[in-house]
This record gives sequence, structure tokens and C-alpha cells, in this order.
Amino acid sequence: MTQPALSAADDVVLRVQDLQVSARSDQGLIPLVEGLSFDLRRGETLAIAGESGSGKSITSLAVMGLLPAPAVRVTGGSIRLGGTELTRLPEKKLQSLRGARISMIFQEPMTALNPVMSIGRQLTEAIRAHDPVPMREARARALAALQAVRLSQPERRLEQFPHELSGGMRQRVMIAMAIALRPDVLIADEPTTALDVTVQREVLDLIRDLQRDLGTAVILITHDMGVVAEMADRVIVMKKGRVVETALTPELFEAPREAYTRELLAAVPRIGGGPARPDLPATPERLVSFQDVSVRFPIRAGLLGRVAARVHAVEHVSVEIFKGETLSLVGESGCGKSTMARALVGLVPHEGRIEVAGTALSELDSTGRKALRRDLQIVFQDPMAALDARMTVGELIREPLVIHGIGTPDAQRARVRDLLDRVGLPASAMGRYPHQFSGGQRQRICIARALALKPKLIVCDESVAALDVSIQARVLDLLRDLQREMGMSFLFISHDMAVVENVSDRVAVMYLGQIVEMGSRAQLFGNPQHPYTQRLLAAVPVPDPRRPREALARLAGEIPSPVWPLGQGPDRVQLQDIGGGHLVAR
Amino acid sequence: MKKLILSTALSAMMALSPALAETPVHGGNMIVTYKDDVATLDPAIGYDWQNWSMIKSVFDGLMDYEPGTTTLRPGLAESYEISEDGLSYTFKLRPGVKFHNGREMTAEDVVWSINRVVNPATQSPGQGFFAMIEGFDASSVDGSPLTGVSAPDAGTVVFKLSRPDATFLHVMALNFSYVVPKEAVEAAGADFGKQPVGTGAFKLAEWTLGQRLVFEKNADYWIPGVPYLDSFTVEVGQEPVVALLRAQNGEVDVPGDGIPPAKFTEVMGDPAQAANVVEGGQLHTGYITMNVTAAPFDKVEVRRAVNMAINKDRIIQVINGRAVPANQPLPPSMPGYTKDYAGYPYDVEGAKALLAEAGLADGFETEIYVMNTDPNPRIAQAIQQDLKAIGITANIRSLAQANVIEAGGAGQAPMIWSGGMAWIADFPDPSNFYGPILGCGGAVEGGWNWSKYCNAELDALAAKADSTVDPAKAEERLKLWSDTYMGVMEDAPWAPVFNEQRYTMKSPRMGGADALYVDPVSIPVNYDYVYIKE
Amino acid sequence: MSVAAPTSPEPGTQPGPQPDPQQAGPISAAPSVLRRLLSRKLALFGLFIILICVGGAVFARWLAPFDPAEQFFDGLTIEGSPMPPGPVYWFGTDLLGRDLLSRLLYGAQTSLIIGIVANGAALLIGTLVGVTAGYFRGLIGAGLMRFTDLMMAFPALLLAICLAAIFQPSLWIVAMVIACVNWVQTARVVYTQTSSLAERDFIAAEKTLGAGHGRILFRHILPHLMPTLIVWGTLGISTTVLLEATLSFLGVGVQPPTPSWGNIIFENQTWFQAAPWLVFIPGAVILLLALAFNLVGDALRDILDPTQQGRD
Amino acid sequence: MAAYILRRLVTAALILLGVSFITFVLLYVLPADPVRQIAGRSATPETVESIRRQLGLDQPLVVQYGNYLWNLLQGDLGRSYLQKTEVATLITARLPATLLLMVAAIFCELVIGLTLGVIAALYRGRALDNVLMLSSFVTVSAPQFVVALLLLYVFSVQLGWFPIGGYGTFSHLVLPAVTLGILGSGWYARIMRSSMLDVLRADFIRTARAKGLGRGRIILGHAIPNAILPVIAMIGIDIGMFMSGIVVVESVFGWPGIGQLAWQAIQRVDIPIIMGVTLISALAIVIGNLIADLISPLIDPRIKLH
Repeated sequence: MTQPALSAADDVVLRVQDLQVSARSDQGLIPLVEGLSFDLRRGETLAIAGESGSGKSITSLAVMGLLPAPAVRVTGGSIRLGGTELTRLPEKKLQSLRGARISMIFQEPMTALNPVMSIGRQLTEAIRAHDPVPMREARARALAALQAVRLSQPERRLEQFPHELSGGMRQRVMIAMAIALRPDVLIADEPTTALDVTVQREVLDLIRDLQRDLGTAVILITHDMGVVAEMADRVIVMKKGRVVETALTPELFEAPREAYTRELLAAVPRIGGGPARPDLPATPERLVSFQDVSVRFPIRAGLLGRVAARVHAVEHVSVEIFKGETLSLVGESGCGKSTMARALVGLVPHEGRIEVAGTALSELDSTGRKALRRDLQIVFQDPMAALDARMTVGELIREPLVIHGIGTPDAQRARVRDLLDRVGLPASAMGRYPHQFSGGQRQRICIARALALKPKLIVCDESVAALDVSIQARVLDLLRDLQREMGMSFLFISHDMAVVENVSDRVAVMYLGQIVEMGSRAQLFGNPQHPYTQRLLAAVPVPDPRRPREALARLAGEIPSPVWPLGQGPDRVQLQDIGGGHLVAR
Repeated sequence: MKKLILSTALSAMMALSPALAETPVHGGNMIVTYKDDVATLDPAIGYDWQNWSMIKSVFDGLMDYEPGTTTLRPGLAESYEISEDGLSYTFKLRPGVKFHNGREMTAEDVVWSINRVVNPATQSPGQGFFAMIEGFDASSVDGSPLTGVSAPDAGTVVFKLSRPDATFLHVMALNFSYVVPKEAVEAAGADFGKQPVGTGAFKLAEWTLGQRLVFEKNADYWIPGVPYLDSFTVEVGQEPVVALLRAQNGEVDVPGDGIPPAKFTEVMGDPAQAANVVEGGQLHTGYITMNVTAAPFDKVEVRRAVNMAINKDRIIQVINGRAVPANQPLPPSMPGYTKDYAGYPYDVEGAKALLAEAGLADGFETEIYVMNTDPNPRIAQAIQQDLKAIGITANIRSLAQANVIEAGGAGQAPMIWSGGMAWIADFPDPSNFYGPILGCGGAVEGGWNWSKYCNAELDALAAKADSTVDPAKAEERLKLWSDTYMGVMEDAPWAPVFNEQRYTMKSPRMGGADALYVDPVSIPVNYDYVYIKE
Repeated sequence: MSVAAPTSPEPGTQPGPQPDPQQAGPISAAPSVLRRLLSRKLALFGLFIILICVGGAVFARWLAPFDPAEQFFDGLTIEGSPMPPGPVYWFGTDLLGRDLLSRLLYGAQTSLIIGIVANGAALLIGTLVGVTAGYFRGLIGAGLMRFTDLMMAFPALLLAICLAAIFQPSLWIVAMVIACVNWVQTARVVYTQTSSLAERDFIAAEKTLGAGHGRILFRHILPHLMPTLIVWGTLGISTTVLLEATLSFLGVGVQPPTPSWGNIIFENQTWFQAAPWLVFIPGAVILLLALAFNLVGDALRDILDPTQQGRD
Repeated sequence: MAAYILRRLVTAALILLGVSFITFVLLYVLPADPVRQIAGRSATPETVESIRRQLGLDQPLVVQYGNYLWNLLQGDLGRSYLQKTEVATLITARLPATLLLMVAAIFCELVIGLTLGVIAALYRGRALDNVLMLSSFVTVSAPQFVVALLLLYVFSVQLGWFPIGGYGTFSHLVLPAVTLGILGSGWYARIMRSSMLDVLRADFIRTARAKGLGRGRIILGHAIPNAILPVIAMIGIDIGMFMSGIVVVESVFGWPGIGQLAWQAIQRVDIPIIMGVTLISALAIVIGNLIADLISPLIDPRIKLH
């Protein structure tokens, strides 16, 4: 496909000048993006980095002409694609450019695809919207696009629906859709944030390869400086709608000019960069032990609804958590790590034995279970979902105290103020509702709530995954401080190796419901033995643009299914101590 | 032995209304509509407003009526003889009458048909009408043939009665005694009502359940020249208001349910439409029953007070003047009606005085049951207001027909407004208003005498009247009936309210005497004799 | 601003007028809900209509120009037709010559009880069944939902007729019958919603805090069902008021001459051409009441939803 | 799939059993005697008892119900007391009309309701939205009889576009279906509106825009198919309301459906017909719900039946 002549002199495909985007409100126009200018050249990757609220996503939507008008619109400046001024283009004309000359990949592959339309139809529709070719040809091109994004079994995928694909596959489909018409500009808005590390790695590799092959200019919107380092040629750092710094990537990482950039880079967790952990006592006191724990979910079928198969979410796991330590569970989505957490706090039934302070969960009566709640708390991944949106923060944090009948109402309120203070929120937060807070603040609210009962163990189920790096760092600091002061234990569940490396005393790696490797932080990160562990580590993006990027060897196929017919199950992995308590599956 | 032979001069039938100027025209199809579906055309079973006259057109009985009148005339019987003692009736059948299936009707068919109605297996609602026939008591229970009916030869049927009964000839004209062919009944079984075969002027040509019935002219009908129509179509399931709209639009010839109240003033106010309206009396009385076996209506003063409290003119105004005030059980057009009886006056003060006399000066609270279709609840409310004026608080219970009938039969209902459920006479004889609804026989658990009124003297009087069979003593007999009903009014188990007038509409193209459209016997239309003018 | 694009900046922690922390908590919720309700024009209009209806019902005895059951001699024409609205009978008369305005005022007593109490009871039963089945699942849940299916398949009018014939009719029987008949749809909808709510993280969070079932149900699930219940409740008002009329007609419940808005329409519906005021005035009144409840319900739904705050 | 349907059918059979039992008990305790209706006014107590015996109505409730079920299992719905005709014949004569009307009416409800709901959602908060939602309220609150008669009067009598009631051709079907469609559309409009509002906020709508699709394509191809699911579930509930609410419209338009049959049977305690109609309508409701459930996965492939 030939491009209309661009200004041949400088290869600029997209020129943004003094862009201003504003939201309409009762108080008049509120600027969301101000004075943004940049040029994007053919074949170049420009990263726009920044944290939530920096205006990076608004910028991408402004370029696409997808701002939620009339509330939010471009109020100044220009966006020129080749010779076309986009800001004043009527919707009809914009339509013909969108998807054809500029296209976009979104963060959430789970929701960005239409769940009731087959992949094939969504792809061909995108093609035919701009190029009214016959159905058969559109299909052939869709297939070619799927092959280009290296999706396995592309013919079959055409017939499938989004929910039948994994997150990584869906993101590949999104990319296929975006590049099917060979656009001049591809905007990737946090394309890998929602993906597992290994998949993230593959997708990033893919985008880079495609860019190289097609010469597309890419705008990469991300908060992850690791991704920036690996992908971008140039970086624009944004904060609160304004540009903080623009630089070539190596320069930015080596010599950041602005304080904010430095802060941002400092906040990025790096493997090997974690602070030293306080030593645990030589004979630690055991708080929790999993003994041969399995969790299986029945799948019913047939006339009488008999159990026909089971999802083996957790298989024969034995692990201990000691007082005052942080044990991390790592692994990718679906490996069973969250299920283990849920089994521990009693949200899913389990087989085997889970003991807390010497008492088996299964032997507790209802009073005992209620008492146990005081010792075990959980902080979920998505704070918005974990907080009842219809309650004020004060009520939410007070709730555990009310449930367990601790203190008078006045004492409870005082305690809520204390807790808010402890997690760094003002007392005035009590009267407000969760949606009025930012993601990081909400997670602090969740932590404050978990702390209310002074538990002995807090389960953090991907608790920092959704947070901006700087906030993530602060939350991790908070957890560390709490542990130091209160001596509590953490079961830290994460897929992010860098974060895990920062907080853990011991680490267990899970794969398909079983632990494949377990040991101290030093053992695991210093001497990873199991191939899966090695793979996880290799996939982590490193915020160092000069580190050689090796393409990750791709797995032969998808991760095997944990569903087994009744009476069958996966082979049981045997752990072997290779010295110093470093257990590895053989 | 007294012998009576009636002439069967067919010319007499043609001269049914000498005033009629036009000569009937043959041919055409008439469309009639009804709201309710036609349940059955089995003459032994059908007992509804809408199928009554259709059955009359498909079947015939030994006796018949002059069209548009209440005058008896022979039907399938050419002549009949009554024995001196009135206990034996001999009918000579008209020769050559054929069923729709082509077979000639014989005396055996008559005998078989009567036995069929009486047989309990048939479950005929008309069984009780035949109680005067000898052997009824046994046959009505075990289903054995009646000893009182026989066919000495193919053209003669002899009835023996266990008691003289002046209504017997009317019973022979009743749908239930119509003649059916044995082989067709046996072939159809219980479905005979949907596949009727008779001797009548029309035969059923098509029956689309829930939609329409088409009746075709029986070319072999035994009265030459009758019927005039080639066919008539009955469409069912039509809301009266809509049926009237269709009639106004010329799509329907006769809206069978008449003119709905909401349209009445509109129609009568428009001379062009009013010209198509036919008015006629009906053998109908609307009344309030009062349960005489329970306080407070066990006191005759109370019942009389109720009679005096009802403002009948107002009630008639509420139903748009479509009735005349009634002062006795019998309607004015019924023989035996007491013309010089003034009835209870509308006298609120007098009614209060009577209540006081009964020791109920402060009034009392009671219930009035009513069937829940318009205009009955409205009438009940008008009654309620009248009763309130004399201190009686009557709470209305507006229920489905079956529930009201049940409450009445069980004697649970202190008062019932009869509208919608009772009483259109089965046949034009004063006795028809007495037996089951005022006599002791009906005053039993489950009986239709909702007042539970039982006066042995009057029962005896009624029996005497019914055993007066000599036509020469007809006047005397009517006097006896008149006395009976006067006796009833003395005891006042009922408060008669009005006699409904029937207003019906017909399309301008329809011909035939108005009386045919408000035929007191062939309600609502006498299909056999109406015709289309063009 | 009504756009909730996921990429729009977070509201963050802009300083704003904050309630006194001491006052924070559910204790202060009720008065502020009322205050905020009153600050909305449409809701105020709705409340005003409801107040008029309730006032009309309560003070009918003093407000009504005539006795609602009195059949006036001059209330009918000579031909027996009702009188159109005029100086004496403002809303005209009905088929028995009674004053329509007085009947509407008295009818409000019945209809409000039906619209609010019966409809409310149906909502309550439906919610109880739906929530129990959706939250507890298991055998009880399955059993309840099968029963709901059964009731859904059962002809409601037949039930009504039978109850009518069995019981002494009264307003409370109608209310009961309506509740028995109308809870089914609510139960279905509530069931679906509760099952999905029960899967949400914040309910899991509550469980891990040790909250009992009662607390989870009443403090967490129920508030989230409110929008649905408000919608079904307000939509149900007019349908139940009309259903009452059908039931009266079948002999359950209020018997003539006690007026209700529904039975005024039913008694007179064939007359809508000859005497349109007899159908359209009560029809408009029912509609207005339902609409008023809907306006208040909509406002209430927004007010109870904290995420909608500041968008009045 | 087959197992799912089979299991649903078993449940359906149980529901029908429950419905039949409740109906039977209710009719048994109902203070109205069918035998009186059959026997007529002039019947003697002996005759009444004899008929009661013939119909088996003198038996205890359990025996009567057992007999009924036994006959039912053999496909025998019994004979009408008053019409003496097979109930099955009566119902099969009328059922097609009711089913036809029901399907057409639901189609009208959907067309009217969905259109209004989609338009209202697209114009959210504006005057048009308010007008449409108000009109949906009017339809929910309107008495059936008046609406039916009004439409009949305007379109059939005054304009003459359609026949004044009746059954048989397409033009007979239009008005009754539209009447029911208008009356029922309000619910659908409201559900569709809120469902659309949810969907229009979804990410994949933004994806569709990013693909460069036009507004019409997005609404028809992406928004509506996703928003329609709650509506499908509503159809299941709606069929139930339908079967009990169809009588009035049937009678105004002279539509020969089972509503009228049931109405007359109830007035006269013709128990076999009441039982038959109740069972058939329950069956229709159960099957309707099953169909709605079977359709859902075709629209939303995420839904699995089990």
C-alpha cells in the first residue's frame, strides 16, 4: 500500500503542536492536556510516559478523534496527520482515517473486543470499513493479519469468540486489527499492562517486529519505565497534562533532567534493587501451614448434573508461612496462586489441611472462624471492586470493628482516624466515598481496613498490580513499615518478579496449581533452577535501554488446561531440596 | 274421550303476520355475532342464550310455536290427541320428514330421543322437564327406557303421564325433546353436539371452533318454502361493542348480544340507526331473592319492606330505560299475568314502618350477591342505595356466575340479584316461573330456589293448576296460576324489579316481521323465517 | 459531566467542602437524602403530586364535594347517560349518577394502599426470595427458584378468582393476592442480580472481615439492589392499581360501591366514547401518580448512588 | 446441549405437575359446584348425585387428581363438562391463534420497545429521551380494553385500514398484535435504554470507533447485539404475563384464542377446560422460557448452558 506523499524532507507522519484538551464542567473548562507538542517520524517509537492523570491517554484519544465529546474536546493547537489537520476534520472524514491511517490498541484486551462477535467478523469489519473488498478477500486479509501477529491456529481463531482466547491472544487480535490496513501511526495505549509478564514480553517483541517490518510509527503510552526502556526511541514524560521532559530514551535514563523524571525512575522496582530484609529469628514461629492442600472446582454436566470434570486449581501444595515474614507466591494468571489465598481466608473450600496458629481451618466452628478472621485479612487486587461503592470510607474502615464488636462507636471512630493517618490519608476522607479517591488511595483504604483488626497475616492478592509505580512504591513502603512495627506476616501474591524481589523473604513459584520452585529470595533470584522460574525472570522488562534485548523463546503452545476428567489429574510434582531449603521440582 | 285434531294447514304459517306487506325473498346469507362461544348444538345439552335458537333451527320437536309468538302449533306431529283424563297423549307423526342424513324420521326416533334426554348418562340439564312421564323416577336414575313412551307404529307416538300436566305440550316443543337420529348420535358419541343431525330447516355446514358456524338451508325441509335464507353464519367471540361497530359498518346483520349499554343512547339518538332497532318483550323477570329461612328475611315484613324500598324507575333509568317495572314474578306477556295487581308501591316511609314493625327500626346489615358482568353490579348498587334509604346496609358481593349460583343453592346468600343468571322462560307457560325457583322442590340444598321459599299451600295450588289440562279450562288454569303468584307476592320472597325489554339491531337489508328478531321463544332470532330483502 | 470514559482523569483528591468527620457515617444519611431530594425540581414535583394524592385520600371526607356512593337523581340524563363535567359535578358523573371527583378522592384511599402496600409487599417477597436464592444458592436457592418458575407458569387470575371465592373480600385480600401474584418477576430479576453481586470482590472482602450473612445482605447486597427495586417498584404502581380493578371485578377485594381508581376505569371502559371523562380522568390520575413515584424514584436512585453525587 | 434440554424438560414436567396440582386443589375447594351447572335448574337431587358419580367428582381429592394424572399421561385432557367435547380438541382449535398472536405481539413489543429504548439511550438526558420514557410510562399504565378499542375505532372504523376484528389474514393480525405490542413495549423500552447506556460506555464500542466504523454500524452491529441480552431474559417473563393478560385483547378483536375459552370456562366451572388451559399456558410459558434460554447463547457466545 502506497502512502500519500508526506513531507519527504523530514519523514514526519504526525505533528502535534501546542495541543490543548479541556473538559467542560460547572466551573468552566478544565484543561486536561496543555501545550503538548511533538513530531512523530516514520518508523519511530515515541513513548509517552506518565502516571494516572498525566493526560497521556487523553492525548492518544485526541489524536484518534475519540474524545468523549461534547464533555471533553480539543480546545487549542493542532494535530496534523501528513497534510491533514485532524482537529477540524468532520466526523465522517475522521472515520475514514481511523483504523486505516491511524489505529490504536487499548489496554484491556478483555473488554476491548466485542464479546458477541467472532474474531473473524471483527477483523473483516475493520478491513471492509475502509476497503470495500469482497468478503472472501477481507477474510484472506484478516487471516494474513492473524498470521502476522503469530497467533497459533489462525484459521480456527477466525471462528472463535473473544472469551475463548487468552488475554495475550486477544491482545494479538487487537494488534492484528490495528495493523491490518497498514496504518501510518499505531497508538498503543498501555498495551501490555493487563498481561502476564511472559505474554507481555511476547507482545512487546511482536510490536517491535511489526514496526520494523511495516515501518509504522508507534506512539506507546505507558506507565512502565521498563517497557519504555525496551521499546522507545524517544520519550515524553507527562505529569498532570503537561510535558515534563522530552528526550531520547538512553539520555532520559542516563541523565534525567527533571526531578519528576528522576522520582519516576527511582520508583521503578528493579530486580536486585530491593532493600535488605530484616533477619528473621533463627527458629521462626510457624503461623500458617498448608499441608497437601488441593482446591478443585467441579464442572457439572449431563442430565442429572453430575460432576463430569474438575478444574484442578491448586494441587497438593504444602507450604508454611512464619511469623513476621513475607512469603511471595508468583506465577501467571490461572496458576492457582489467588485460589490459594482464597482458600486460606475461607472463600473457597479446600481439601487437605490448612492450619493457622496450630488450628486446622476445617475443625473450626462458626465462632472460631469468626475469631480467625481477626488474624487473617486479605487485600484484593482491584480496590474499587473490593470496596462497597455505596459506603463512606469511614463506614468501610469501621466495619470490621463493628462486626467484631470492638470498642464503643466513639472509640471506633477514633481508631478509623488513626488508621487513615497510618496509611497516609486525611481524617476528612471518612465522609467521602471510594470513587472520590484515586486508585492508590483506595488501596490504602483497603489496607487500613485490613489493619483495623490488627491481623497476624495479611494476604496481598496482586494488591499493587494496578497502581502507578510511584504509588506502588509508596504502598510497598507502607507494607514494609507496618511489618516492621507490628510484626505481621504477609502472603504476597504477584506476577511481577521485580516487586516480589523487593518485598519477599521467601518466594514460591506456582505453575498449573503446583509449586515448582521455592526458596529464599536470594536462592530464587540468584540461582533460579526451574525453567519456568527462569522464563519468568527473563521476561521482566528492565528499565535500562542499553541492556541487550533478547527475544523470549516462545512456548510451544498455550499453557495446558487445568481441567481434568473425574478421577484424573496432573502428575504430581516432586520437590527436591537442592540445599539450604531451596526446593525445586524435578 | 275427547279428541282434538289440529289442522296442519301450511297456509296458516305463511299467514303468520297478516300485517306483513312484503313477500319473503329467498336466498342470501345472514351474519350474526355473539360474544360467547357456542358450546354445543346437541338439543339434549344446549341450554345457553346463544345456542337455543340455533338448535331450534337444526332440530324439530313434536310441537312448535307460531313464529314470533308464544302460540303452540304442531311440529313434527301432524296432530295429537289428549285422553280425557289428561294422562295420555297420542301424536301422529308427519309422514316423509327426513333427517339431514336422508333417513326418514320415525316414531322410534322420537321414543329414543326422549329416553336419551331422561337417561342420566346423557347429563341433560333438561331431564327434570320430563318428570311427568310415567316411569321417569326409575329411568332418570338407572337409564332404563321410560315405560311412558312408546311407538305403536312408525307414525305414532304415545306418551303416558303419571300425573296430568298442562305444560306437557310446551315440553314437547322444548329443545330437550327434539328428535335426533339414533345412528348419528351413536356414531358421533359425545361429540354429537358438534356434529348435529336433525330434521330442522338448517343443517350445520361448517363449524370452526371458536370462530364461526355456518348453517345451510335444508332443501328437503318439511315446511315447503322455509327457510328463506340460503345460509346464515354465526360468528362468535365478538365483544358486543365491536359487534355493534361492525353492524354499523354493514358487516354484520344482527349483533346477537344486542346493543351494548354504552352505545344505546348513541344508537337511539340517531334516527337512521334507531330505525334498525327492534324492541320486544321477553319472558324475563329480574328480581331480588331474599332467603326466608334466615334472619332477618325470615320476617315477611322485612321482605315487604324491601319490595317497597326499591325505586324501580331509577334502576330502569340506570339501564337506559330498557325494561319495564315488574310487580310480580310473571312478565306481562306471559299468560297468567295478573293485570290488575298494583304490586308493592315505592314507599320509603312505609318500608321503614314495616321494618320497625319487625323490630328492626334501626335497620340491619346484610349481603347482596350479584353476577359480575355489567350491568348487574350497577343494578346491585342502585338497589344498595335504595336499601340504605330504609336503613338496610347491603354489602355487595360481585362474583362469577358459578359462585353466585353456588351461594344461592347453598342458602348462604341473604339476597341475590338474579340478573344475568335467571330467568328467561324455557317455554311460555306460567308454570315455568314456579317449580324450581319458587316451589318447595327447589328449596333444597343446591336447588335453584334461592329464597328457600316453600309454601305447601301454594305448591298444592300450582299442582292443581298444572293438572288442569282441559283446554276449555285454560282460563281457570291461568286464574289458578295468577292466584299462586299473588300468594307468592303476599309472602314476598322476591322483590321483582323489572321485566327486561329486548332491543336488538338488524341491518336494513334484513326482512321479516320485527317479532322474529325478538322472538320470545326462539331467542334471539328466529332464523327460519327471517330473510334478506334484496 | 456524564461521560465516564475509563481514561478520563480521576477525580483525585481535590479539596472541596468536606463534611465534618464527626458527622460522617450513616447517621447523617437520612436527612441529607431528603434535603437533596427536595433540591431537585422534578423530584419535588413528584413529591408534590404524591402529597396531593395522599392528602386527597386522607382528607377525602372533607375535600370531596359529595358522598362518593350517592347516586344523584340529577346525575343521570333522562336516558340514563352520565353527566359530563360541569359546574356542579366538576369531573362529571358516572353511570349511576355519582360524582366522579368525589369517587376519585375516595378511590385514592384504595389505590394508594394497593399501589404502595401491595406493590411494596410484592417487592418485599420478591426481594426476599430472589436474594435468598441468589445469595445462599444450594438446595434452598434451587428450590425457591423452581417455585418461582412454577408461580410464573401459574395463571395468576385463576389464583385470584379462587381466593376471591374462598375468602371474604376485603382490601387486604386484594393486597395479599397482588403480593402473591406480583412478586415473581421481582424475584427473578433480584435473583439474577444477587447471584452476580455475590461473586463480587467486595462481598468476598466482607466475608473475610467476618461479616455475618445478615450484615452482608442488609448492608451490602440490598443497597446495591435499590436501583432495580426502585425501577420495578415505580413501574409496578400503575400495573397493580389496574390489577386491583381486575380483581375487584372478579369479586376479590373492594366491592362496589367502594371506589378505586382502577375499578372506576373498569366499570366505565366500554363507555369511553360516550363518556370519555369516565375513563380518561381516572387514567390520567393513575398515570400521574405512577409518574410522580417514578420521578421521585429516579431522583432517589441517583441520590443513593454515591458515584452520582455532585451531578444533580 | 441435548442433556441440558432434556434436564430442562424434566424440570418443566415437574413444574407442570406442580401447576396441575395447585390448580386442581384450588378448583376442588372453590365454592362452586360444576355438577349443578351441568344438571340445570330442574334436576332432582338424585340426578345431581348420579352425574357427580359419573364424573367421579364424589371421589376424594387424591383419587380424582390421580385419575386426572393417569388420563393426562395417556394424552387425555378429559371432556368439557358443558360442551361434552374433548378438551384437547377445543384447545387445539384455539391454540394456534393464541400462539400466532403471542409471537406477533412479542415481535411488535420488541420492535417498538427496542426502537424507543435505543433512541432514548442515544438521546440520553435530552427532551426526546424524556418524551419517550414518558410515553413508555403511558403504555404501561394504560388499560388494555381502552387502548384496544381506541385503535380499533381509529384504524378500522374511521380509516378502514384494517378489518374490524376477526381472524384469518395478516391484516386481521396487525391491530391486536400492535395493541399488545404498544401495551408491552414500555417495559422493553426501559430495559433496553438502561442496557444500551451500559453498553455504550463499554471499551469495545471505543474499539469499534477506533476501527473507523460509522455510528450506524456501531449501534446496529456492536451496541444492540450486546444490549439485547437482558431483553431476551425479559421475554421469558413476559410470556407469563401474556398468557394471563390476553383475554381482553382477544375479545375486543374477536381473536379466537384460548383466552376466551378459559374465561368462559372459569365463569361456569368447567374444570376440565380450566385444567387444560392452565396446563397448556404453563407449558407455553415453560417452553417460552426454555427458548429464551436457548437463544441467549446464540446471541452471546459466552453463555454456556448447563
